Amino acid sequence: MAASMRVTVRLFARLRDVVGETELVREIPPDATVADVWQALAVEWPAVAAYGASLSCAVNADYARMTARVEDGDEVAFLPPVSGG
Amino acid sequence: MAASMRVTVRLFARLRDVVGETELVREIPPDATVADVWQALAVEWPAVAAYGASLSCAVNADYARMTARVEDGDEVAFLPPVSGG
Amino acid sequence: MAVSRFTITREPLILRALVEAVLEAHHDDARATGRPSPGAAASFVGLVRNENAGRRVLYLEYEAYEPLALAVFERITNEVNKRWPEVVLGIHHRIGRLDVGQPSVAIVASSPHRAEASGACRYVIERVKQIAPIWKREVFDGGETWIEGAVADPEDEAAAAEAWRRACA
Amino acid sequence: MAVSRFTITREPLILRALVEAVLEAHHDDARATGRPSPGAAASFVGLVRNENAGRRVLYLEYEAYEPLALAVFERITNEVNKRWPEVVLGIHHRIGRLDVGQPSVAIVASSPHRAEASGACRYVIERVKQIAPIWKREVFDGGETWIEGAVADPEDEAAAAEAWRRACA
Repeated sequence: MAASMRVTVRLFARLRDVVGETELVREIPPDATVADVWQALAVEWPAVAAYGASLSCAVNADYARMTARVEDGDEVAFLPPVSGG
Repeated sequence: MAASMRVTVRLFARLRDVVGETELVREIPPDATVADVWQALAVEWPAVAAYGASLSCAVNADYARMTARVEDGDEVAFLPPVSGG
Repeated sequence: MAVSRFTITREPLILRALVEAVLEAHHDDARATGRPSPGAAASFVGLVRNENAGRRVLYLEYEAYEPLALAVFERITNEVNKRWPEVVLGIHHRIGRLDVGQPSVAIVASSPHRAEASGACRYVIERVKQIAPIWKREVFDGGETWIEGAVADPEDEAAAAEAWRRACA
Repeated sequence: MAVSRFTITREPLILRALVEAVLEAHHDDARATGRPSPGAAASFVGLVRNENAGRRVLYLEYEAYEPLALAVFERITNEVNKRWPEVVLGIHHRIGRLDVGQPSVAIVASSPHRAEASGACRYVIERVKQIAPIWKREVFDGGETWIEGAVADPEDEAAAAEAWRRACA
């Protein structure tokens, strides 16, 4: 019952450049939050850790809090500060 | 030396409708002001007199004061409240 | 060839042509002076609405004292450029019969930055309504009437201040 | 057929098409509901400027998280319509490589009255810059850099209040 979940991580702009991937698929433990997904990413790529303070995130293309629970199959996106317009 | 001057009077919008003419040529005395031209008009067409309180005027297509002196050959325009846009 | 940036016309207004004329003038100026090119173009189009003061509008008839109206457009441009030298403006006003839905006035303001472009555009429509020698007669369901707004006085500083206030500048 | 009023596209932006789409939607709504037809259409176009922070800009590369950007456009529209139900909006944003002078964003707001159209248009560009998941990389004479502005937080009420303040509303 403690089977891990699989999420798709989407990265944009400088975050994507740092990691070198637009999209990752990662296994995460049940009951994981967006923050847990981010922490795992920061362990894998320490250079992204500095972004933790100025990060927005979205789950399934909807803005979410870092405390939001993640479900199996979710798409979790991490967004550096925006600059549209 | 006291020869009269000739001015063209331009009228717009409701003022034009009241008088029934877009343009009049009138003789005025030397040293006449825009106010004098207006007074003469109000004598000729008493119905325009009510516009004296909400009137703008122009001399030679340039906004002017009612106290401005008029020269021979000038075009004097009387403008009711505007409603462009 | 670009259209004039300031005109009174009986022809339908083409916003696109005015935007192009303003941006072309701005780019020419930027090239000539080394100033920044436009980063923002704010536009305003006034359209004949189907109702006014509870009346069902059928159409409007606009008229203008054309040479003075063009001088007023130049004056308004000078007022804007005194505050914001980098703004480039264009103003087209239509006259004659205009049916519901048709554009009566088009204004474009370009600037390196959005605050000035937006503010200038709003200021211009306020000033056009205050001091441009243009009039509309409204033909509505049941009658017709001249619309009379502001007593035009370009020297009235309170009116200009109110226009700046509405432009949030 | 009218273009969509909300889109993220790699194609050049056509302001005219967006104005037409917004006005057509507004007229359709006015006919269906008996509400007034549009009397004003305010537009904003953002363009790639030739300089930024003292750097000579060569071109910009825009990217977006498209489904979220479209959801944000809808959210911004709801924010506007909560204050001004009569305003009809359209927002087009371009992505990909944009050279100096090219439009990156086009916004149109129509309303029966000019104050709401102008205010809505200004509010939308502020909100797009605050919360739309769109990024630009600037390639300039001597290097390149990601431009990073606001930390996007649609629930940040201080940010929304600042956007209303800039919109003079």
